[in-house]
Amino acid sequence: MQQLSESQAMRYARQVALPGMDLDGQEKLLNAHVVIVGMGGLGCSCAQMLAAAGVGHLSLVDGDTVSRSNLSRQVLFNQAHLEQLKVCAAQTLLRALNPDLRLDVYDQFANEALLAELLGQADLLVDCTDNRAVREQINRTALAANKPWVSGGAIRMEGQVMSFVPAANAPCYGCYSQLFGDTESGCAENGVLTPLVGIIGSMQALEVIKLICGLGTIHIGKIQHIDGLAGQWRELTLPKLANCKACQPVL
Amino acid sequence: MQQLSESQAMRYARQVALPGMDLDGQEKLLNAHVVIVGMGGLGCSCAQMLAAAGVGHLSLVDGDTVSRSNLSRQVLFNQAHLEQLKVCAAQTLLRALNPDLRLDVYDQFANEALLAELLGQADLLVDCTDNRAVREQINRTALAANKPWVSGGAIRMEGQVMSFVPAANAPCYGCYSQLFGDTESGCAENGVLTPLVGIIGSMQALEVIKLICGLGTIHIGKIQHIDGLAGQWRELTLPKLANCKACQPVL
Amino acid sequence: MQINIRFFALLREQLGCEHIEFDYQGERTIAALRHTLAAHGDAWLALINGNTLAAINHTLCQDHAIISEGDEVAFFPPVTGG
Amino acid sequence: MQINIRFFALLREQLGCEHIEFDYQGERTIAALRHTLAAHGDAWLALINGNTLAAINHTLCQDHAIISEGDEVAFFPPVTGG
Repeated sequence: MQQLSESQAMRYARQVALPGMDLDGQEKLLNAHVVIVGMGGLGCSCAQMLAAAGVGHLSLVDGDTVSRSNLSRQVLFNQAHLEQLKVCAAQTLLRALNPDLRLDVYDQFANEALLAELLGQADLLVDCTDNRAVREQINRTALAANKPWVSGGAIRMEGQVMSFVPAANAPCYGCYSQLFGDTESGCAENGVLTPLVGIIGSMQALEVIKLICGLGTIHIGKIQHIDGLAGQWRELTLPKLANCKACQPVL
Repeated sequence: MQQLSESQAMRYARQVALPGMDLDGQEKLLNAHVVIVGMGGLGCSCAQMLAAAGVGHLSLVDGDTVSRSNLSRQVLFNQAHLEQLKVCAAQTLLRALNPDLRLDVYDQFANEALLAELLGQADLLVDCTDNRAVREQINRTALAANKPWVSGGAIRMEGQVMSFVPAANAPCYGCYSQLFGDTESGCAENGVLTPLVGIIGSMQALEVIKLICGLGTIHIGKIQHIDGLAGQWRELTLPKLANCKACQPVL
Repeated sequence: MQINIRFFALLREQLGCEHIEFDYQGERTIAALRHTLAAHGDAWLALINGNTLAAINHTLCQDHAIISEGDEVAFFPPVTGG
Repeated sequence: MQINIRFFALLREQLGCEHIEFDYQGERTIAALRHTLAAHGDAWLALINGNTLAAINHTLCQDHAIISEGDEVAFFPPVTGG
């Protein structure tokens, strides 16, 4: 277990000062390993917050390259990164933000083997992907590995965050995705307003830090949903589905 | 009035695709001038989102320099910027994010003369400061100039956003600040959890973009408050105070 | 049966409608309510295309869920982007 | 008079209390309620130090505001940092 250096303690003074956080909490962050799947808008904002906050080890997974239309919301990239792999481009700014950060990058799209390998080593996973198929894979892998994950979504002027934790009474992503159809709608067709990815990516980082440090409350089966046009949040309850194909053991 | 170039239209394709936004909305952003007062945690996150989203002209106001304990949450700065003026350090990343951005910097703390001069030229102001005295000055100046402003706050594990717009029935910051005492509590004594400044700074950017583009609804007299430990949002109503010293004309 | 229906986000914009208070006489399931609403016009077909979530009193539910007097029923699109 | 009191954020942590349902018999102003609660112990003095906001049914209010049967009264610290 790595301990905070004196200069790290100074750097993180504003977090260490929080009741319930303290040096112990900051050291938990330093020793934590978080997997971020998807380095689009949510991934950039979430990784930036986690690196700044002092998470010690991030693994980034994305096979995509930077294109011009990414630049209006994926804040780790700029014009000089066009055509580069996102996970490579992201390293420059993240290392500048936190020189002590251990950064592993996987320049491929997530698959179940990779997710299982990473979740076996890591403390938790952040879902910053833009599609349901990968989320179903993450869900299965996280259920099997008994690890928590924090899922975010942002599209149009809407966004939401939900945390999935290993607990008998907790719903899983399958309990959610079975409530709607298969039609994918991504940001390319639907667009997204830039600040939404900052809001949701940062909300995901907040939940990750709370999970790592055991801070505050993670409300099981709650979805925080923002309707950006109205500027209003709503908390929704996601019940555990009695017949969920993903989380109900077949007897 | 500046028009979007072809390469700008490509860059902002995901926002232009939004119903109600379109090329017109993106051009309003390009021609907008926004003043950001305070380049701490909120200012860094908000400026980053506004620059990425395509706001054409930002004026940054802050007399402070970068110190080590800022680095854990003020995401435009890194170790190489220690001791530099924040408004100068902020330029590098903001220009990289958006090479077309016009950026004016004021390396001084806000005062009423400067605020009046800037609000005379600008479309609106974002309050990313950390104290009540400056907010009272911004309030007086904005009321006199008849300009909207978006106020944000983040401390400990809490944050809030409120928009003040020129309207007869709208409360002002004085209607809020008269409800509590004078004891200041800043981040230095109280600490702040990193993602809170990302969440609130991005929420401010969302409100700014809505105000500039005339998108969605700005709810007059509403405060969005996040209790980060619980991970829950609450909307509060701020009534117009009948006897507010700031916004009630003396008859 | 008096119910309170709310539409959120993109759905609210598409329908041009935020809120209906409604004396509903149909079968008391979400599925039946979706079909009643879908008859209001083309935009309203979104409620039966399989891509709109429903919640009763802030709890997400399946199409066979039962609506009771005074319930708030909310509809919104799933958030899938990133 | 039955009222429902909620404490938020830092205040909730300091009091170790999120929620009280309370049969309140005192004078029906926020000021009087603050004084009644402040008698619960040292941490509760935060309610009368001038730095706690109050809201009745989600609307911020002054100390002379009147509480009615069934109201939700919420207390929280102002958010001043940045």
